[in-house]
Order: sequence, then C-alpha cells, then structure tokens
Amino acid sequence: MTAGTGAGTKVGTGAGSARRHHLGSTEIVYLALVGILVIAGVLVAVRGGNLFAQGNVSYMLTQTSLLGFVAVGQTLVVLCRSLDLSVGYVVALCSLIGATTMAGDPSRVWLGVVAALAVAAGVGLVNGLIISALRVNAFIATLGMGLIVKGFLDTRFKGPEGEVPLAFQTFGYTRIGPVPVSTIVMLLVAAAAFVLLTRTRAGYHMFAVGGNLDVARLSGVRTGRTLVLAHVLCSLCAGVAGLLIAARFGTGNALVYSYGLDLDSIAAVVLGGTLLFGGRGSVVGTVGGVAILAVLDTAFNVLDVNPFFKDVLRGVIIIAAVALYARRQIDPASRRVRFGTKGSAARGGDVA
Amino acid sequence: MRPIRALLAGTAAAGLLLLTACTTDAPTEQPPAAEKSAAEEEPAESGAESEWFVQEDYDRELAQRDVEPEGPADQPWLQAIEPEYVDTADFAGEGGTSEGGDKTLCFSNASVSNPWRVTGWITMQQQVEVLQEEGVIGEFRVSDAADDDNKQISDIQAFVEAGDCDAIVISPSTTATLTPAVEAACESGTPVIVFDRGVNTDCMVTFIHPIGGYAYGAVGAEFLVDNLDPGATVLALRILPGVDVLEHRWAAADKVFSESDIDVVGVEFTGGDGAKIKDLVTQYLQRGEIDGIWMDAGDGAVAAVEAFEDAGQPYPVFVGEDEMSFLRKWDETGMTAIGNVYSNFQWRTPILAAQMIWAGEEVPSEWVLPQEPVVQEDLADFLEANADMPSLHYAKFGGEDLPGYPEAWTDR
Amino acid sequence: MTLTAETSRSTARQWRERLLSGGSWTVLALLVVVLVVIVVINPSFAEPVSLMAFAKKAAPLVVLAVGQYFVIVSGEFDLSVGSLVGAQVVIAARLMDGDEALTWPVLGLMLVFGLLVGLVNGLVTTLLRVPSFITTLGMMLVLFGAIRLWTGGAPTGALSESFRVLGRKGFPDVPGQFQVPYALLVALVVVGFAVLLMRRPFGRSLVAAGDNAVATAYSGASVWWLRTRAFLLSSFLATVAAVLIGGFAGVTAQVGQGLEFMAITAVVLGGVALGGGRGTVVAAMVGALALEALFTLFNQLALPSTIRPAVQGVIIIVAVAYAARRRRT
Amino acid sequence: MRADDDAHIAVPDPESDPESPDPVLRLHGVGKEFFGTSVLRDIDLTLLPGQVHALVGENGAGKSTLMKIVAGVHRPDTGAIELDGAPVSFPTPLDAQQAGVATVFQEFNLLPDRSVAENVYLGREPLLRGLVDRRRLHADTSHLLDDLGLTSITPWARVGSLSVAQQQVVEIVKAVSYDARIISMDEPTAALAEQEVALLYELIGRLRDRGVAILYVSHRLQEIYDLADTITVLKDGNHMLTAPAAEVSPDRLVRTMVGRDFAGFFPDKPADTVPTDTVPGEVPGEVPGEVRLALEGAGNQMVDDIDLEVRAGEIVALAGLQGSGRTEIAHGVFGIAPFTRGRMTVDGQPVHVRTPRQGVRHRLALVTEDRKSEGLALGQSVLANARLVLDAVLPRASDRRARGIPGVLRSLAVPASTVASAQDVEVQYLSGGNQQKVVLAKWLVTEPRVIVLDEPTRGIDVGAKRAVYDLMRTLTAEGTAVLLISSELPEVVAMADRILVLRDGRIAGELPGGSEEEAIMALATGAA
Repeated sequence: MTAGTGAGTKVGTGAGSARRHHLGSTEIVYLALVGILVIAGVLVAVRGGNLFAQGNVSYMLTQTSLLGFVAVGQTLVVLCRSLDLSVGYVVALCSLIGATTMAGDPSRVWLGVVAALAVAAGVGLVNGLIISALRVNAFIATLGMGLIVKGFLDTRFKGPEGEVPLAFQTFGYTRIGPVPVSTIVMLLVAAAAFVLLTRTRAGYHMFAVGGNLDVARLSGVRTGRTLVLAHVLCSLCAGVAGLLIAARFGTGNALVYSYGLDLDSIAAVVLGGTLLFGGRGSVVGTVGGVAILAVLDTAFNVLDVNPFFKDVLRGVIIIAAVALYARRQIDPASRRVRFGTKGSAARGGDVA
Repeated sequence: MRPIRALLAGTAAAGLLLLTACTTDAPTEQPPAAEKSAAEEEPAESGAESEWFVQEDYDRELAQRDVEPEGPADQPWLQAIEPEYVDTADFAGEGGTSEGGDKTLCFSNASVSNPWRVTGWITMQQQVEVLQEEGVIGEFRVSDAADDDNKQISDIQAFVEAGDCDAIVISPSTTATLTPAVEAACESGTPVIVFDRGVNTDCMVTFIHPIGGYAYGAVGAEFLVDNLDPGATVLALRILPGVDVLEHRWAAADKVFSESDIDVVGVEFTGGDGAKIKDLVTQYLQRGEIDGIWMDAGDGAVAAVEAFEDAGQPYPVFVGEDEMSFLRKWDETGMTAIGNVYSNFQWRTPILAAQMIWAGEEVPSEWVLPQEPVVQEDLADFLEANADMPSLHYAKFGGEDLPGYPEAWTDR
Repeated sequence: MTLTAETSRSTARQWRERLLSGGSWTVLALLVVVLVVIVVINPSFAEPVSLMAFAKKAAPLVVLAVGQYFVIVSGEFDLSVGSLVGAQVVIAARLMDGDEALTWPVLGLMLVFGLLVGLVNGLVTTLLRVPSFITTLGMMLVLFGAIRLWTGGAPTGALSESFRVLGRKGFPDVPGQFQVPYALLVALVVVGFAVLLMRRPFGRSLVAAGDNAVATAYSGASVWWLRTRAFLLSSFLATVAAVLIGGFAGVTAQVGQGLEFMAITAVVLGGVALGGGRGTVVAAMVGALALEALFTLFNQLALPSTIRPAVQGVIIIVAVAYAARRRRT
Repeated sequence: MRADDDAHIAVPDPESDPESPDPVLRLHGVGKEFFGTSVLRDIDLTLLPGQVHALVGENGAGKSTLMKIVAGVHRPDTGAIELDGAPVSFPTPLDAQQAGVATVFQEFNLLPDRSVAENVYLGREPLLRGLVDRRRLHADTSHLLDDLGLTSITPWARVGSLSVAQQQVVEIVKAVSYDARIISMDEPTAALAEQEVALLYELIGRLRDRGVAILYVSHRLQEIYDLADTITVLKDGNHMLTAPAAEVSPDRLVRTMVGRDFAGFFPDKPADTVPTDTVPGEVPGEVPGEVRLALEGAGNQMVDDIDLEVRAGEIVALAGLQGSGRTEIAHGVFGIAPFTRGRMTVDGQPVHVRTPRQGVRHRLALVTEDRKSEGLALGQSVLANARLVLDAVLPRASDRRARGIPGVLRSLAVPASTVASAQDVEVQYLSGGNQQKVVLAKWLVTEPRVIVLDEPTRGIDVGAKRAVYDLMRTLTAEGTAVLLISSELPEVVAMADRILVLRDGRIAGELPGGSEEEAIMALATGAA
C-alpha cells in the first residue's frame, strides 16, 4: 500500500477537491462480497452445481434475515461505542412472548407482535439506562442482562411454547420469487435504520456520541438519551428477529439463545466496516457483512464442507477483514507534513 | 428440604421475578400460560406434573419395553416394535433424476455437536458407503445445521427447492420448531424419513426412533428404586432444560420416583460439562450421603463417579449411558449400575429405510427400534467388543458388520 | 502465603488503602458476605474438607482470571481462553490417549500450542491493530472449529492418570480425608507468581501501558511487546487451567465453554477496569473466588438451577454499578 | 532596554468615543485562581463588533485562562462579564455558544468521520417533516462557506480528509453558524503551515466585515499586525496594555510582553560551566565539554536541515514559536518521529534512534511537552511513574536503581509526605509542579547523558520552576548535556548557553545565551 503522504505536501487553500478518491470500507465490503460470490460460484460450478440456482439464492437470502435483523440493531449500538451481548437472549425471549401471546389465534397476531416488541424495547431501555446512568461498562451490563433474561427464560419456559397462527407463519415462509418475505422485511428494517442514521437527528447524534463524547456534549447533543435510544432500537431489532424465529418455528423457543447471535452480530457489524470503537460505519456495510457470512454459509452447504471448517474460516475472515480496515484507517491527509519525505516514518510507531 | 433454605430460595426467586417483571407483562396477555407459570415458579421441579408428561405415551413406552420386536435379532437396527406397515410402492422407481440405482439421498442433520451424534454420524456414513458401493445411492448430500433450528429449516427448504432429492432424511434439532419445514418437505412428494427426535406431524413416510424418552428415564429410575433401600437419596443430573427428549426422560423418572420412597435431593442442570458435574456432586456429598445418581444422558458420568471416589464415599447406584468411558469405569469400580441406551444404531436405519422405500418395500410408519439398557450381565461382552473404541464411543452403535469397522470409529 | 511477615506487614496498610480506593473493596465484601451466608446455611462448609473441595473447584477459574487480568489491565480483552482450554484438553486427550509415557511430551506440546495462540492474539492485536475483542473472538471461532475438525466433532482419547494428578489429587492422597489439593497449590503458585510479576518492572510497565500507552511508549517501553506478553501469559495460564480442569473432571465435549466470560466477569468483579490501568491481580483472584462462592451459595440455597444465571446477572451489574458509583464520587 | 513607562498605559475607553460602536462583550475586573495560585488579576477587556482584538502575552501570562472564561469553560472568581451591556454567566461552554460567544480551541472539536456540514450543524440539524433536511443542511453550510469565501471546502467533504488548515476553518465556520457575534481563537495558526495561513486570514477578514468581534490569541507578531485592530497584552496574569494596533510598535509590544523583573529568580550560571570532578562514577575521565549530541542536516516531514550540537555541561535552548518545529526536533532525536534524513551522533558515535526505547538505550531522555498525555500514567503511583523508564528499558537494574528515587524526588523539593507515600499516591492527585518533578525524576534515575526538556516549566508554580532551573544547573555541573525547548523567553535567555531559534521547521539563527528577548522574538517571528 502506498500511503499518499507526499500528496499532502501541497495541501493549501485549494486542497480537498484535488484529493484522490479513497475506497470506503462499505465499498470494500461489497467488493469482497462480489469476490466471494465469484469464487464460491466458480467452486460450486467446478463441482457441477450452480450457486445461483433459485434454491441456493433463496437459501442465501433466508440466512441473511435472522442475523440481518440483529446485526442492523447491533450496528446502532456499536456506532455509539457500545455493544449489546444480550441480543441472543432477547431474540429467544421475544420468540416466546410473541408465540405465547398469539396462542394460535390469528386475531391475536398483532397483540403478539406488540407484546414482543414492547418487551424487547423494555430490555433495551434497561440496558441503555444501566450503561448511561449507572455507568456500567456496556460489556458487563449487557452480559449481565443476557444472564438475567436467560434465567427468566429457563425458569419460565420449559421448552418450545406458544403457537403461531398460520397467518403469521407466512412471515417466515412466504417468498416472492426467490426472495423471502423475511429478507424483504429485514431490508426494510435496514432501510429504516439507514434513514435513521442518515436522515434524522438521532442518527446523526449516534455518530457523534460514538465518535467523540465530548464533542457531542459540547455541541448540545443529549448523549445519554442517544445511547438509550440506540439500545432500545437494537433490542427492538432483536425483537423482530425473535418474531421471525416464532414465525419460522411456529412456536417460541428459548434455546435460540445458544445460536451465538450476539457475537455473530458483532462480527457481522465489524465485518461490514463499522468501527468497533464507534463513530464510523454504516448499516449498508453491515448488510454486506451479513451477506458475506450468508454466502459463505450457502457455499459451504452446497460444497458439503464440514461445518467446523466454517467456524475456522469465519474466524480468519473476520480478523483479516478488520486488519484490512485498520490499515486503511490512517488518514494521510490529516497528518501534518511540512517537508517531503524520503521515508515513510509513522508517528509514534511504537505505540500499539 | 429444610424450610429455611426453601424460604431463602423462594425469596430470591420472588425478588428475581420482580426484577425481571418488565419481561413478563400483564397476565391478561397470556391467558394460556398464566396458570402454568404459577406452578413453575415453585422451586421444586416436578417432572411428572410438568407439561412434558403425557400419561398415555408413558404407558405405551413402558409397555413397549416388553414387546418382542419383529425382525432379525442380530440386526437390531432393522427390528421394529409393533410396526404398522405402510405401502411405499408409490415411491418405487419413481422420482428424480435416476431410475433404479444411483439415487440422491439428502440428509438434514441437526448437528454433530455431541459424542452420541458423532458416533451415529460415522455409522450412518459407513452405511451410506455400503449402499454407494452397491449402486443404490449415487449422491449423499448433507446439510449440518449446527444446532440451529432456523438453519435446519432453510436446509430442508433447500433440499425441497433443489428438487432432485430422491429421499430426504431429517434428524430434527427440535421437535416443535421443525414441524412446518418437515410438512413442506412431505408436500413436495419426496419420501421423507425422520429419525431420532420427532416432529408434530405424521406426514413422513416413516419416523424412526428407539422406544423413547419415557422408557429411558423410567428404566434408570426403576433400577434405582429396585437397588436402593426406601428413603435412599438420589441426585438427578440433567443436561439442559427445554429439550423434549431430555424432558421426557426426566418426566418419566420423576414419575417413578414420586411413586417410590426414594428421596430426590436435587435436580441439577449441568450442560454435560464434566467439571460442573463433578463440582455439583462434590457439593451434594458435602451436605449428605448420596445413594444413587440418575442422569438423563451419559455425558460426564465418569466425572460424577470420580466425585464419589475423591470424596472417599462409597459408590452410588448409578444410572449412566452406554458410553464407553462410563462402561469402563463401571467395570473398573464394580459398582451397581446400569447403562441406559438411546439406541445409537438408529443412525443406520434411515439409510436402509430409504433403500426399502425406493425398492417399494413396505416400512413401518412409526419404526420403533428396540432400546435395551446395558446391564451387568452384558457389560463384559460390550467392553470386549468395543475394546479399541475411544472413550466417548457408544457401545450399541451397531456398526460391527460394516466394512469400515473398526477404523472408521477408532480413527475418526 | 510464602511472603515473609515483614513484607506482609509493610504491605498491609497499602492493601487496605488500595482496597478502599478502588472497586476491589466491593468484591472482598461480597466474597465475605457470600461465604458467611454459606456457612450460616450449611455450617459443614466451614470444615477443612469442604473448604479444600471449594478451593479445588475454584482453582482453574482463579488461574484463568489471573491470565485475563494481565490482558485486561493492559487495556485489552481475551475472549479466546474458553476455547483454548477446551482445545488443550482435547489435544491432550487425543495425543496421549491414556499413555502415561506421553504425559510430559504432550504437556510440552500443549505449552507450545498455548504460547503460539497467545503470540498470534498478541501480534494481530498490536501489530495489525485489530481490536483485541475481534482478534480473540476470531481466535475463539478458529479454535472451536479447528479442534472439532480435527477430532471429528467429539473428543477422542483419554487423559493419562499422571496428567490428571494436578487437577484431581491432593496431599495426602487419601480420598475423603482432609487434603490440600494440588490445584490449590498450583493456583497459589500462579497467584504468587502473578503478584511477584506485577511488582516486577514488567508488571508495572504493563499497568502503565493500560493507563497511558503513549506515555509508556515515550518512556522507552515497547508497548506492543508488553501487550503481546500479556496475551502470552493469558494463553499460558489458560493452558495451566486446562491441565487443572482436564485433571479435575476428564474430557467432555463441553469443556471450557463460556469460561472466557466467567474469567472476564471475575476480573471485572474484582474492580479491575475494562480498558486497563487499574486494579490488582489479587483483586482479580478475589473476584474469581467470589464468583465461585456465589455458585456454591446458589447450590446451598437450592436455588432452582434455571434461575441462577439471572441472579448472577443482577449481582454482576449491581457490583459493577456500585464500583462505578464509588469511583465517580 | 526595560522601560518603566509601559507598565501601565491608559486604556482608551471605547464608550467615551462617539464614533465607536457599542461593545458586545465586556469583562470587568476578572480574576481567577487555581489551587490558591492567582493566574488572572483584575482584567478588563472590551470587544467591539467588526474588530479583531489580539490577546498577546507569554506562556503563563493568562491568555488561555482568559479565553476559557470567555468560552464558559472556567468561571471567574471575581469580576463580571457583560454581553450587550447585560451581565451574563456561562455555566457551560454550550451556554456560551448559544449566547453567541464561540471559541475555537487548539485541539479540534470535530468528528473526523463526519462531513463538514454534519459537523457544523451537529446538535442543530435542520429538520423537514421530522427528518434532517440534508438539502438545507448542505445549502446552509454551502451558504456559510460561500459567505466566508471558502470555495475550496465542500459541505459534504469528510472532515478527516481535510487539511489541518481546512479543519481549523471548519471549526470557525461552526462557530459562525451559531450566529456567533464573538469568536475567540486560540493560536489558530499554531498548527498550520505558512501557506495555509492565508486561508485563515481571508476568513478572519470576512468575519470582521460581517461585524463579528474576534478575540485572537497568537504569538506571531506578524499575524497580530496583519489582523488586529486592538492589542491587549497580559503578563503574569496582569493586564499590561490595551491599545490600537497602529499605536503599538513591535518593539514596544515585545518589551511589554517580556518585560519582567526576574532578578534573582534564575540560578546563576556557575563561573565555570565545565563539569567538575566531584561527580562519582559515570563521568570521570571525560574530556570536558565534549560534544554529546550532534545533528547534521537532520530532517523529517516536519523539520528540515537541522544542524546542532550540545556539549557536555551545556544548555542549548531551542526557541521559536509554537509549531516552529522545536518539539519535532525533540521527537526526532528521541525516535518518536525519527529523522529520515541527515546524521545524528551521540558521544561522537553515529546512532539511529528509531524508537524511544533506542533513545533511552543511548542514554537520551525526553521530558515531553504534554505532561498528562505523554509523560505520566496518571492512575499509577508516584513511584511507579518515577521508575517507569527503568522498568521499561532496564528491568534488571530497575530495583537497584529505583532505590535512588526517593533521594531524587527530595532533591527536586518534592514534599516529604509525598516522597514517603510515593508507593501509594496516584500521580493524578499531585499538583502540576509535583507531577513535573515526577517526570523529571523518572528520567534522572536513568542518568541520561543528554536530556531534552520540552517546556519543562509550563503550567507549574514558581517554586517548582525554581526547582527545575536548579536541576538544570546541577545536571550541567555533572556533565549532562541539556537541550531546552521553551516558549518562555526569560527562561531561555537566563538559562541557555546558546540559543537556536527555529522558524517554520528550520533553524533561523543562533544567539548566545543572555541575548535580548527581542532579538529572539525577531528571529522567531521573521521580523528580523
């Protein structure tokens, strides 16, 4: 990689427009997605299959929806320099609340949806308040909240419970062409989050809170409220994921919490180019990150690869991707340069 | 249970429920669940009264233990108890890409996340190889859902979607949740074979399973009742809550215990983690003698036995599983024990069932395989037969006549 | 324990101050309260045999917490220790397969493997600048998958008896009688070693790096190497914990699962700040003991095992919130 | 040259002048104390719309504190602030901002990952039907930028991709967007290269035309005369002078700034700067005054063509304005931002110092400019900080050599109670002066052969200053070479044997110790 340090020499009144265009991390994510699609497509073709057959495509898309919901929500909190390790438990909780409230009665569908989302929002609210008002580290706060919800689930529900009326199961099973309704809903939620982040004050303030809390506060942003909102929305997204689970299972299931959605969603968010330390990122990138994981899933499935190998590769890809983003984070333009250089000495190279 | 302890536990539980009250909402929103929850908040977990206990199933399973299964005695995986055969002529020769041989068999596996499944999975692969050699099976396509119901639903959908499966074998991850997906698979016209855990539908051609969880649980509990004096103390170790096959085991055992003079001093969830099991047993031993251990699965049984050894306590009457590590420990210590069996050889049956269905042979609609525990008398035989097998191998894996034996299981 | 009276006297006052100033105080109080409640409920817990059994059970978590402490105090996370413990036990079982003669060679190999994992964690975090949360999350996935890939999904083989001595046996080796478990001795050695290390230049530099990496680098420290060594220590101690856990209970498929969160929780309970620079290794150890004592208490209370995670969650949040409140005022 | 007549010059009263507009902001008798030390006393300041008011003074004169009072960061202990004739108080910076008093600090208060428009209107994004009206956001920003003639910056450009000057400008634009009628700027050009300054000039000109009152803090005389209508000089917290810029000659301005009675404050140079033989151990047999540190044509991205020599027992000062490259030389020598060109020798041996660790190994030491972020681990004990370098670089000798720390701390006049509890007391609870002594101690225990002191007396009390000066004398007496970087000219003049003056990354000239401060200023500002 050639750092454009030399270009900064002439930075003066007319710079900025003259700067060469950098690939943003979102673009890298989608380039990587295309790359992986091509490689996987070729590999599958070599084996005589077709990765882009309708069945595989809808498999891929279906795989994106569950993690997609959770990851979109997770994006919001990660942008605020927080994280949510309780999402997996919230998903399980909401699948059960939704299914038991519906109790097989089509007329109670809306009630189930409202109840599940209300509970989800409640958990998010508590998370947000513990973090912002009690100043408990988000890692510990949400880990603890996850345990609390787990305890409740294990005590209250002895297994799959509740019944989802067929009308609502369509949310989990209907497809329009190869595209499952759940994926469409996920993309709508992602679009809503996109609008939130790019078109609303709350979204703008999330970037500010994650980017620099002091700057946000100095600019009159209500930082605590923003953080709480992010957590509520994150939990709501997890709640929708729980409803999707209920629709697909026809019932609620507590064991969903063992799917590892919490860490997977953080991985997807980071894979999507959002900075783990907040302030930079996008929902579009997250959707790309989720898609990458789904393509890998599908390709491995089609190629009949050992499921454990998938974990290995997933771990490697996440680390490699973040290492790549970290390389690109050093912004040559904002570094001061007075004289040209023959070397490329980075300032404070020893500070890890 | 001492009153003070119950009181403290109750207080803690009540406090906790208050804390989590925001997640329960008004009872009016959940009328069907509300009544149950009151009972479940009691610290005592009574399986026999739980929603998992169905008297009818319990009675049937217990009766099935004494039924002589039909079929070859040396091939228990082909035996069936009280079979009701269904005609499969419709599926014969029909279907998919190939006529006669080289069929595509699709298998949606819940996971290979525990030793029991790993052992069975090897057996299944070996059986498939045999049929591939014979030209019955062309392609064996597998999706592993890694214990993710949602993924397994997609996996099954993908098989249906692909349209070229000549039969779909499903080992469901969770009973209730996979029902819609299995129904969809049935509707596609492809023969569907379900084994191990069931689903809430009877649309599949055959549902293959050993007698069941009630029988499993009851066998162990009865063994304890028979071998312990009245008033003896028993500790029940369970893996995790909410899984039907495991819940049935406990529900039956609880039923048996409740009808006896056995004192169940504790019911603990261990996650199958040896360290946790050993710690829990050790703690119980500190508080008093334990005369018997009942486990709902054999994972970590050796750790429980060791806890007695390390505490210098006499061996309990022990209900384990047919896992080699436990059988060896049992033999070594000479304790009074029984090796419960959730017939691992059932992993062969679906493959053979697929062959039969393709051939138009009739198969039992519910294929109940025998499920006989390993008892003291058989112990030596099983130990000898499996002498080279790894410790987390299951004695009744039923693959001795397969060509890959024994390397496939020893060198996995 | 082995400290001379003189040094312990001179440090007593210092400890008291530290315990009161930071969040460590909370956890010590918690530990004492929990232990007292246990003894009130079940006086037999205070008997030496029971206490030693408790020590034996708690030893692996103490060792893990000490390892995690090094990483956390330097400002990082290590989420890979749970997977590493699992991997090490499985590796040991498969490679030695009960063969006594292979015990030491396999132990050596485990050591090398553990250090390799730590080195990769450290270098990826410090040189490639991947946040350690992600590095070690990735490592956790890689280890989890790789070890199952290698064994076909379930562990095979068996641990040799001599391998199991450390985690299982004690001195004198009479079952049921009072014995000092070797695991306790190992934990004490580890804690002692950690306390000494934290008083060594390395320890002080490590904490300083967690407090202010720039100032530490400008003072001539190689911060990347300091942190990498913290990861090496964490992985090394995870290997030690694997020997103890494997020894204690043998091989099961689930071994090690969730231990990373337990270890981090223990360290944080001990008042060690996530983000680094604050907290003592002894407090981390007390945090681990408090967590284990809490589990014992749940057991003694006959609290339904399903509700225990919830109580655990409440206690963690309350303890950390309390510590945060103290620090603010 | 020290004239008595400029001690107090009559302040022209703007209200008495019918021509002048009403003042927007007035400070009456403002004073401020920190920890019992008075840093500002009885300051009057009047800002008029459409005028640039330069606030000048040496470091420590109280400029920053005064600015922070105006910004709402600090509240004055005495005196009053009037906005449009009505008394006000600003509990938080946000209140000041909303009242139209904006401040542009040296450290950027921007989000590098957000666009210019998003930064400017952060917290006040224009809404349309509940959503952020991006069109208006951009249009408003565009409008603002156009108004200020800033055609080179686009509203949607990511701030992180802008040059430092442009970021500085965005800060100002943000201030303007609050409809600020008063904008104070703290050394806005400090971080800018020379070419970049023009952009700022232009902007300030336009702001003035719009009737904004500007409080401008700077050291650069050139800028002050280019921009300011009125000049106020502070010295040691006292109000020295307020006068129209045209009426104050550069000569007089410099004299007012630096004129100070320091008689007896600085320790005298020993008659003979040659090290004595009384120092045991490390230095016997050395040729007195041999070259310890030498740079030949050294340079990197920030400095160029640096030649310098520091001899044993000598204090060489690097003078110059902030941003002139003084700190960068220190960073280059110490391997923080290594030199990429030229040669460096220590004790005559060519060395390549790529990291601070190598620097320490060559027995160099650097007392950094920013104590809190670069010098100390604030949450650690005094002792831990004092032995940080030993621990980091010489772990084997660390315990043995750390035994000397209490002695070193005592020799630096650290209070005995602090020394006694060095193991327990966290550095963050010490005063600035004592913190600095801890930093010095951590380097002294390494027995450096060359010590670079970057602003060693910044923000510390007089007693601590004196301790630092005494220390410098002791060090040179022991044969250590000292490279002193300081903005405090009296300090430079009194302490240094030779003075190298930097300007824009190059050495502008060398002066002997004891030179006139005005001569240094002249070289530094380019007035000469």
